[in-house]
Amino acid sequence: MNLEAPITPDIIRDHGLSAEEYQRLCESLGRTPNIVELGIVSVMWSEHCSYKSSRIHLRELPTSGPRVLQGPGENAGVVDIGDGLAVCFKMESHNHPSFIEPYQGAATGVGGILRDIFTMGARPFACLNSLRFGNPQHPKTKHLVRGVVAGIGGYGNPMGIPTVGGEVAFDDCYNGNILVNAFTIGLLRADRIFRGAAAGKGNPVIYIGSKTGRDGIHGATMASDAFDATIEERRPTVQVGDPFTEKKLLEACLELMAGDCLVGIQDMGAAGLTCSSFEMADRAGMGMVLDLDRVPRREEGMTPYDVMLSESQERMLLVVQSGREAEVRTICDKWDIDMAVVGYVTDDGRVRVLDKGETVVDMPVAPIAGDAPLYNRPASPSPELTQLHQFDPQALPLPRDLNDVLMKLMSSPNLACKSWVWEQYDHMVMTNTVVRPGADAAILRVKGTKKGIALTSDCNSRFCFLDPYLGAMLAVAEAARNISACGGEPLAVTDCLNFGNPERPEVMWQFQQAVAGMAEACRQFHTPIVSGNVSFYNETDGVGIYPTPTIAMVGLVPDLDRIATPWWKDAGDVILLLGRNELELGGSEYLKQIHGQVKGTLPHLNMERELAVQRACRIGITRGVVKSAHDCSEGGLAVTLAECSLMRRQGLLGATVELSDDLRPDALFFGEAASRIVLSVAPASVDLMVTIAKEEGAPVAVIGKVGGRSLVMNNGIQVDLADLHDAWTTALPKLFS
Amino acid sequence: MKFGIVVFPGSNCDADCHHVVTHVLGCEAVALWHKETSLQGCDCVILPGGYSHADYLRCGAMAAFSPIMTAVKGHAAAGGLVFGICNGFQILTEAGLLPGVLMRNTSIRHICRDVTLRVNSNQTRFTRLFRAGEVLTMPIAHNEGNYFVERRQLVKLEEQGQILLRYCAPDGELTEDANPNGSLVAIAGIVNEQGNVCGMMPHPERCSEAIFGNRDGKKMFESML
Amino acid sequence: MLAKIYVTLKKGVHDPQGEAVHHALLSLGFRQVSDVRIGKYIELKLGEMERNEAEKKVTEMCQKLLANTVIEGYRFELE
Amino acid sequence: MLAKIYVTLKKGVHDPQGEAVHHALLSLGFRQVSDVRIGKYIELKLGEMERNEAEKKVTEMCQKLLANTVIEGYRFELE
Ligand SMILES: Nc1ncnc2c1ncn2[C@@H]1O[C@H](COP(=O)(O)OP(=O)(O)O)[C@@H](O)[C@H]1O
Ligand SMILES: [Mg+2]
Repeated sequence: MNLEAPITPDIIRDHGLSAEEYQRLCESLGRTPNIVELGIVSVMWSEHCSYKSSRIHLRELPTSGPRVLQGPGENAGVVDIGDGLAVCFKMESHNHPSFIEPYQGAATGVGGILRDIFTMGARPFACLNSLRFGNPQHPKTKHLVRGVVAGIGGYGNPMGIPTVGGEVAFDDCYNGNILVNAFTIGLLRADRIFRGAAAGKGNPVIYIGSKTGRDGIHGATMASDAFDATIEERRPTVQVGDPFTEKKLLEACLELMAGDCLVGIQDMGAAGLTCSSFEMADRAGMGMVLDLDRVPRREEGMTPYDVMLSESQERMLLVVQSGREAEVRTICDKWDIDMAVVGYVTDDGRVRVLDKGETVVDMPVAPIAGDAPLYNRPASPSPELTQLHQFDPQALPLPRDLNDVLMKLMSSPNLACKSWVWEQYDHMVMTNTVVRPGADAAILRVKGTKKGIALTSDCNSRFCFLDPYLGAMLAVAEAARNISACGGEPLAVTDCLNFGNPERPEVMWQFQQAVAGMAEACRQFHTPIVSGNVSFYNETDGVGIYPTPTIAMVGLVPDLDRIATPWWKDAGDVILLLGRNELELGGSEYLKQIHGQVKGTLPHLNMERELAVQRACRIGITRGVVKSAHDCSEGGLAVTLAECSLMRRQGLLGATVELSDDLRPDALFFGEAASRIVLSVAPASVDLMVTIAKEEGAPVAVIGKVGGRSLVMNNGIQVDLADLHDAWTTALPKLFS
Repeated sequence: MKFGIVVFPGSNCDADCHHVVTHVLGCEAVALWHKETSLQGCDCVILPGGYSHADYLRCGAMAAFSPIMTAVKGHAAAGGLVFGICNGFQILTEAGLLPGVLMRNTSIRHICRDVTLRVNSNQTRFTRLFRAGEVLTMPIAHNEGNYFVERRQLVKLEEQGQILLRYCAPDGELTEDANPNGSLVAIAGIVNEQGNVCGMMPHPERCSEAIFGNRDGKKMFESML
Repeated sequence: MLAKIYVTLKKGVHDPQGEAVHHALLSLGFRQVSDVRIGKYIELKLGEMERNEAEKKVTEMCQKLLANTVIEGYRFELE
Repeated sequence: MLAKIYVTLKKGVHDPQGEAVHHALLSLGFRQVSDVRIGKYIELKLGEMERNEAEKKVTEMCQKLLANTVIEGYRFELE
């Protein structure tokens, strides 16, 4: 590796740095960088690590609250759940790698988010995954769907952490850019949070986990090859996940954390050793010396550039109290994982890296890690939007056969039953899964308490395309409604903001609007955003995805004896609707699937009503009145009622519903007005439920009765449940098996 | 009764079994690390589910050589109880304590869901609290649960009542649709000739508590007490 | 020395993975395929040793760990 | 016609499975083993056809389905 070689403009460009950024780097170094240093900065200042286009906007997010023990800034957020316990969670994207190699991309995405959680000292206890694929008919989709789903299971299952929920949706806009967002939540003692600070001058820096190979070194590596002709030809290799090592790493870390020798810990995720060393030093305001000769390696002939930038998985960087290295060694030996003391903490605020005795990196920490470039990129809406909002629902032709419409919707890939996906995930291991995938939110018990944790992830990206501000608000509202519908109290949020190219003003505008909408909604629900992730550049050939700000919400169930599930319980029960049916067809699944249009304005969101509906539902559940509750969203009321009839494990049970609203039947059945929850209660409890709703200020109506083997709605719909069930459950297997 | 739960690297249902044995059955349980050689005086050894050694090469192949397995074999030979669940079943076949092998599911996908099972034989230490022919519900979660054994062996298993559980439809019928993974004659669990070593793919520890609305698994554990 | 080991399912043992791949090939339009069997191909690097010695060692490894001789057969080449 | 296909991980691609098997062989006492890589060995039976034609078809099958060409390479023999 030739460190003397001059850094040409081509090399700078290949490392993704602008001329100004390079200038800035030279100034903070007081000289020109060598190639290793340039490589380091190229990842530290990448969009992915530095959040340079998003940071300004993310500052608007509400991130604190009485229960927040750790907000954004660490590997994951931590929220107090009482009883001396806390939950730690985050969501992260692995979109681009999953498109290149779906199995390994998705698998390593899960591996990465798991490490973020156990780095904090938490034992992961559940995962969610939010997936977006292109049109099922697109030639690549089948391969991608199969690979991603198998990869998520292929990592989470061996880890023994249940994958209990998530989303899968399909749209042409994802043909060239799929989304794979993985969420993990862990449980820890509220007074035992570990953080990623390299504190204490002289403390040893220890590397544990897998050996380092040339995995995932970013494309810029190619450029550096020119400097050393002796190195065999390299290709940017795909990262391969190893859940076996990760499982051992998890157990070893938690065992280590049970003791008191650990000062700081961080996983080596994106940009591996580089990111972890700089960030850990930065958090403590310290420096670090690393000796690369000590780094366990899988391959021969690796340069310092390779070692610093490798994204080999299943590795951790620790700082422990001086003199206690042996404790770490004992535990790593027990679990058969590599361990090496690779450096020590300094107080000079610099990261210095040695290779074969030679200093190959000598850089100040703060300017590289903390004060990365920050951009306030131009933002303006696409002019096309105004046109898209021009939409007159009354001009829409009314389909002749609404049964047919319901069948079509129920078997459409976005609304079809997703069991084909979640059956590939072990969703029961750890024996906490009280409500399994398929319901509005999954519920996990917290052993040793009466409490449960409710989890959901939501985002309607078509909505966000038509109106990113309101779309993001509706995503938060839906997530909260899902939590409330199962009896949980919305607690806190993590997000994954998937957008196109931020250098396009219309994308930046979408981003800014979505963040603002999300912030506003989270303030209203008192659900602080404690962690999250931004994924930009989801664009191919100039075509970006719909803005997709995925919201994952965590709820607290105070008493597991008081929860609700979506399916009907007994024939003869009475069906109620909390909320109000309205003429809302803009952006709906019905409009897209049946009329082939993506148009209109979004369902309006009356926050006061939304909050009242959710409160009423929760109270109904905690008082033991509600026998089933189901949020009404994509596909509207008809789809919601159909799901209540079909999800029941003990066999199908139908419903007869009579609605008196003065609306076009398609809007009544399939419109997606917000703030609605369908309940069923025993006949004797109807009055009590109505009273609760009125007290809370939630609109309520008795709309029907549970029973029979078909779903009947007014004079418009009458379908046999067996047919409906068949259409709903076989749709995905038909497409992807 | 004292249970020993073996922990291989990659085991992941060890804590679940521990929870059921201690909190649900109220029995004593110790964890047995795979590198150890003593069973610490336990009466029943559980080989829990999971992915010992990540199921690399073949499920259970590497675990079968763990030091603790020598002790487990000795325990089995002396008539002690050995109970392998899911990966534990796979390990028992690899270790030669049970006949046959568990191959990839015919769908080539991981399957996690409830299945219904028919109690084929209730004349064993593991099923004595059930009625013969009783239909149970239990979750499965595996990639490789497709039981295969040579013809000769199968006849023996059948004749000697070693087949404990078979996948069936909710009404107890043995239909092709009810077989989730392609197992030979829908075998979900077997015992050895002596009747003290049991392996099964479904997870009784996941259906042993009221909160899951199903306690069929608990009865299985209680049979052993 | 390099050992190239082939582990294959014995005749008569049914091969779910092979069947699934066969099915997939047919549906991709490869009608000519009449059977698919999937096995393992393992490469071992061994230190310097006598050929005889290597043969003995590799046989032992296959018997003990690399193949499940109830259902699998194996063969190998040394280079 | 019989096609024997060898699918192996490309050089430099991490092979956790090989590593784990290596570790297991070492702990079984096979100290001579210095590296293990694990791939697939696939046998395809093809109907009667020209060698040329078969080569083309098998290449296509490998590219499309049998190998994951992002991380795996393949070679085959026809018999
Ligand atoms: N959209 C967001 N909302 C809230 N916090 C965010 C968001 N994006 C990133 N963050 C926070 O910024 C920090 C850096 O995130 P990230 O770079 O994804 O972590 P990692 O280094 O583990 O990849 C984290 O604390 C994360 O929680
Ligand atoms: Mg992190």
